[in-house]
Amino acid sequence: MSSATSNQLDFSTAAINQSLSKERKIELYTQMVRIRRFEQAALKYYNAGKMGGFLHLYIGQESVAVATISLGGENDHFITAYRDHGHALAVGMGMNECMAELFGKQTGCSKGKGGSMHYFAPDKNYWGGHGIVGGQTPLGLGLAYGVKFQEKEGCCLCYLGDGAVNQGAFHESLNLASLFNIPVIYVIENNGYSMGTSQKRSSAYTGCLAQRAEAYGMEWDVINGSDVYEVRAKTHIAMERAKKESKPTLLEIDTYRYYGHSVADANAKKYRTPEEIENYKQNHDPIILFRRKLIAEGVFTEEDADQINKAAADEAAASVKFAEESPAPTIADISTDVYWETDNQTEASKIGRHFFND
Amino acid sequence: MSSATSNQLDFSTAAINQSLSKERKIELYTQMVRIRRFEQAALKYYNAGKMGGFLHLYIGQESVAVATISLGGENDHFITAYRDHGHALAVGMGMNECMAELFGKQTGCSKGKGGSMHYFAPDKNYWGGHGIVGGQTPLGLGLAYGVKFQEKEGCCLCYLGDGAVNQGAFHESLNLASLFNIPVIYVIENNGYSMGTSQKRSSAYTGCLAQRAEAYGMEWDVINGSDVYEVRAKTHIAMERAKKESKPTLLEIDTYRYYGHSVADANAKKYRTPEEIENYKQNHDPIILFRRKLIAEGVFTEEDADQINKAAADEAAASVKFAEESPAPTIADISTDVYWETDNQTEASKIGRHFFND
Amino acid sequence: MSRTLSYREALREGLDEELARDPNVILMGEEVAQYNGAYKVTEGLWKKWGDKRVVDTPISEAGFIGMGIGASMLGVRPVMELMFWSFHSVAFDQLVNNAACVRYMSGGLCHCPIVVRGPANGGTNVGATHSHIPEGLFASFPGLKVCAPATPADAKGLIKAAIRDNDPVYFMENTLLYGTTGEVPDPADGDFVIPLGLADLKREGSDISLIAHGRSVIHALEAAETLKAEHGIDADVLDLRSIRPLDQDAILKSVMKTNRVVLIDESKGFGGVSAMVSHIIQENAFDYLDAPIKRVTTIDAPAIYSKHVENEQLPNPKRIVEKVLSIA
Amino acid sequence: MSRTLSYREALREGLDEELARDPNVILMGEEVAQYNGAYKVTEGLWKKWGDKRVVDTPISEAGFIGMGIGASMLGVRPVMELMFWSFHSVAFDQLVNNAACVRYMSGGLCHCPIVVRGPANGGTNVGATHSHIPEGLFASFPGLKVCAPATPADAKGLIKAAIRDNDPVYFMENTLLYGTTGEVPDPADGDFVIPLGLADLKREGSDISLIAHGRSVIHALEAAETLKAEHGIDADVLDLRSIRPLDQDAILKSVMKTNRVVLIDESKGFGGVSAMVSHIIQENAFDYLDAPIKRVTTIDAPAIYSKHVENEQLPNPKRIVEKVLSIA
Ligand SMILES: Cc1ncc(C[n+]2csc(CCOP(=O)(O)OP(=O)(O)O)c2C)c(N)n1
Ligand SMILES: Cc1ncc(C[n+]2csc(CCOP(=O)(O)OP(=O)(O)O)c2C)c(N)n1
Ligand SMILES: [Mg+2]
Ligand SMILES: [Mg+2]
Repeated sequence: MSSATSNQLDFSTAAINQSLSKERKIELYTQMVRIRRFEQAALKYYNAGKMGGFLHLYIGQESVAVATISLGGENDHFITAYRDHGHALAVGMGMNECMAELFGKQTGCSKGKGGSMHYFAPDKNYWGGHGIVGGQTPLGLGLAYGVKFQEKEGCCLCYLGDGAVNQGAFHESLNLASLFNIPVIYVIENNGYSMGTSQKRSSAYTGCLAQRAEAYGMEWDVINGSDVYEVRAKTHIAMERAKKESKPTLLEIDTYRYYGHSVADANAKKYRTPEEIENYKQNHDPIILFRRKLIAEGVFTEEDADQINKAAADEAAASVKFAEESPAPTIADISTDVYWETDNQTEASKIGRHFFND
Repeated sequence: MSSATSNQLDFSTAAINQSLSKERKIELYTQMVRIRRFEQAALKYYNAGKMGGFLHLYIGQESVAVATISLGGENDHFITAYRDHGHALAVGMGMNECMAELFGKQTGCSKGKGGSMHYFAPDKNYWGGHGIVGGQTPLGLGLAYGVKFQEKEGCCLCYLGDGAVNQGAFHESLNLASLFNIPVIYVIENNGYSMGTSQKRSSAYTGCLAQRAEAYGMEWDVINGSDVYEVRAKTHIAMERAKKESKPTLLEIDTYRYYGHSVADANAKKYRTPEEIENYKQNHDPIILFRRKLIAEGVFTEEDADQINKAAADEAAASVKFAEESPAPTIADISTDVYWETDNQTEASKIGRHFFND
Repeated sequence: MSRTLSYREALREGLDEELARDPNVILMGEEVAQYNGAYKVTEGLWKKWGDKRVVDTPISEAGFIGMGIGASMLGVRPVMELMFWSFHSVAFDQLVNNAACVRYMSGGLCHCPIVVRGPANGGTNVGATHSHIPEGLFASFPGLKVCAPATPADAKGLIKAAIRDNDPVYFMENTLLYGTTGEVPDPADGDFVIPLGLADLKREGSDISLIAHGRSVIHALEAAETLKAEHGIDADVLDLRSIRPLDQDAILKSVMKTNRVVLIDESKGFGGVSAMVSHIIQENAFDYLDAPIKRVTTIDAPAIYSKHVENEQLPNPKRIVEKVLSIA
Repeated sequence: MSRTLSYREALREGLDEELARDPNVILMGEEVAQYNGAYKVTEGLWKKWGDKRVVDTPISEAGFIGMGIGASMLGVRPVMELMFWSFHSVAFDQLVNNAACVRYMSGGLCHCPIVVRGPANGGTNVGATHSHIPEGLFASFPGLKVCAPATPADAKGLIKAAIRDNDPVYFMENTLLYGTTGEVPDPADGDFVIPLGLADLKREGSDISLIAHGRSVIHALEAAETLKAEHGIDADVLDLRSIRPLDQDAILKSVMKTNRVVLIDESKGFGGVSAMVSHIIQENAFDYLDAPIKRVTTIDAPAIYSKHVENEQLPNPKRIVEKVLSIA
């Protein structure tokens, strides 16, 4: 049976990282920074009352989405839970449509219908954004099933939290994935907490959460999420397994969220010590660490990095402006996007009453 | 982490079996025989059109219910799925009320309301009889939770099939059991098939199904179900763990059903070879094997055993007569046993409309 | 030309034709392939179409239904069998959130062309957990479509429409109808598809409207004959066939003609399709009603096992006749 | 004597009193203990009552709700929080089969005195999957009881009745009401319990009946004031409070007085509590109705996220007034 890959000290030497051009490396850095700046802007305007509902920030976890998604090709698909802004930007969605979605505007990626938890971009192989904990895990399986059915060499990366592993649907998905040899990779983004509950208080396990894969005869691995190179190197192995052998993998990426569960989480500093949070920010921040590495590698200078930061902040500010100026959905908009057939005014849509409004 | 107990050759020497009196041994044999005769009678009358719905026969698996339940004390509880006649008789339910239930009569253990899949006897710590695959597994957890909450030294044995292990609720239960140290013992009665699907076609696993327990840091074991002594010896270890350490266990007992999934299963001989079925009947039948052992031990003679068989057959025939002669529920009976409050005509039951009949 | 087929055969023919028409159509569920289906609806299809098109699953309804939904977003067109529709309870989240809402929450970017089918009925002595009647339940979720055919021809015509529909369609069959027979058009005479949303007036009368779906239609037809023969009451029998979309025009047309209505619904008394149809009628044909709208529903308790009374718990021709006589 | 409490505080006081009254009562759910509850309903109770009585669970709704049901059969009295009632979708089997049917299927031998509680509402910009309105859904299952209080006093009185009830009671709160305040009797004046099944006439009028439950009651009261002030229409506002058992007498009494009805219900248009109440009224007060029964429901689509229009999708005073004017 599988076990964690040996702990290589420097993952930058892995072939998949060696093959990265300077430009690609800068791009990875830029994407992480863009996610952070985007969310900092979102937080500011959330607190200013510009958007409603939940806002689950990804800040601290940026390396996971960016590094894993950087490995994706034409037939690789992505799906995650409600903490979905990072993945969205990493697959190439624009800040404008993402910010406008938070503001509940017509120009939002989901036309203001989905909100923070429900970003989608099927044209970029990004299938959401899902609010029910664990509910996306069978969907991820299905996307990978579809890739295989269509006889394409591809896979699906399906992300979930450390709390989501205790949902029944996830277990059913693991069994199906292994039994049917589905090219799905489940990525547990282990930030140590499900809301205010630590991993130890929510899960029983041997060794680590990913090791649960053994129950299904499935390969697994554990990854240090603060190292972009490590995430890429180890995820690449899983993706190759999916594509070449059509076999699933369960990955666990250790990471951390700096803010509360959502912005509404008033307890964020009660169930975690300030020292714990500070330690992560100082010593494990994926952006700081990658920046340091790229400077050491001579990929860019401090000034280049600062410039990237500034550009990202400007882009975020512009997206806020775009969102603010965009029109809100109308009452009539409430009733579209319910049925494909009625949206497309097909023959079928004209027969029988589809909507039951008083 | 735990692993299968070493394969002792003769489990009769285990202390828990050594302590069995002659009378208790004969009782165990008698109970297995009574289950078989009861079900043979039920099958006959099912085929004669005397009862409706499903009839899931336990024939071939008798040792599992009888040997495990024989270990039960005052604070030990039992709950199973729809293949529930064996457990019912083993906990001490009478053939009459069980047969009458199949016949859909008022005198049935569930007044003809539950049917074959829903036998209950809370006074004997038997909590059903449940039709939704895997649905009983959180209930079993709850019974054990209750025992612990009430600070009694006891446990719950919760039975399920090899197909049921792939239901999400079971996985959630395993995690909760281990996390909360609940004295529950899950007993997978592995008869090799879920309807027409073999274990290999329904489950991915390493080693065996019980080994999935490792995912939750839970103890597990595998048991040869055709040996009453082995079932008792190994289940006893798990029950002691539950009672003394308040720790759950996942047991897998290898067994076999001779008939189809239910009597309506027309394919029973298609997905399994006749040789496979015959081999079990000849070489693994728990009743034949135990009978042989008891004769070798000098506990009883061939004639005694035959006498037990005959008495069980007579008892079954009498239960059929009882069932046939019992009254059917009335239309008014349909509406009782819905609410405790209305059944007990409490004050609460007199306020507001409870039933919505036209 | 038409042939006499059983409801089961008609369904199977519909599935087979759709498997032939579109290589993206797949059948999936517990025991649908090698076992030929728990109720033999899919008999022979695995042999004919092979492992890729007809797929057996473990007992993991949430997992495999969700898998079908995910695959459908990529263009696969899964037709998933629930061995009993009652088992929706373990897959409910996938059925009402992922399938029903993914289009909406993505602002129309994703869609989900799946069919979930299987028997949804009481009357087979299998007790409460196996006898749920979920048509009304699922029809209450915008984003979903629901139909419930009563005859072999409707079963075939509607399953084909359901598979071609680009929205999730929950297709409710009936164990007690699988063996019933009826005329079904010959495939040689052309593709036979019945659109969703079209009710069928299965009997014409002028005195009262009996409105039903699924097996209750059969009961209503039988009751109508008794009413005619024994009481001189001539009933319209309207088969809704499809619950959502709902043929409101046909409902109102019948009621405006007869001015009296009995709704027959296997649901329990609180809610169900019939409560909704009742509300629609009184709202839209208030002045046409000469008597309160009455219903015949399942006696309001979990489904009893005993076959001695289960038929009494369910709507049946006798109860329909009595109800009609109470207002006619 | 009474004090002004928030709905949240009133609930908490009710829970606290029941924890004190009966040592078998336990609270259980995600974040209910150490975190003090996602919506702070259980704040302070873990500290006061400790690990045995107030229990945090993992995100395993099917598992822990089923666990509560099992424990209840043995005499424990679990009060389980669903962080959102919307998460019923992943525990549906436990909720509608095990809790609702175990008494029946055992011929009355088992019973299940559990309460499942949590917020069940739209209006908080959390989108389709988190905004389900399941009162009607669960009330349709015989064996279950459902209530949905609108005021702090009702919340306290009903939660205490629910906990003492020996049947499963599904208790639907409302995020948007938690912070609202109202008079609640002082515990010093005696045990304050409101029986299930009793509606409350929250405003008396003679021209039209506005019948609602949950937050819609608040909207109806506001609409009633507008109707009076601007249109001289005097409305009865009946708060159902409890959906099952249902206070049919109070409903009919109001309708027979006013002869006109608007039902307000956060459900989507197909079904819901209001479709059932509509059917009951027309069946039992047919001759008293001067106009069709109208409803104000949530616009029939999954819940939209955008706060710019979400309030328009839901029933609100403006929509109620318009509907009343259409028939008054
Ligand atoms: C079925 C379900 N139960 C509960 C919730 C409420 N909830 C949303 S996120 C969350 C915590 C999830 O934690 P984790 O899986 O670790 O992901 P993270 O938030 O850390 O990214 C909870 C309890 C939900 N959305 N769905
Ligand atoms: C949720 C659910 N899905 C499907 C079924 C139909 N069903 C009943 S028993 C069964 C097979 C179960 O096999 P297993 O767990 O091995 O138990 P066994 O019958 O062998 O005792 C199936 C598919 C059901 N009752 N519940
Ligand atoms: Mg987490
Ligand atoms: Mg089995």
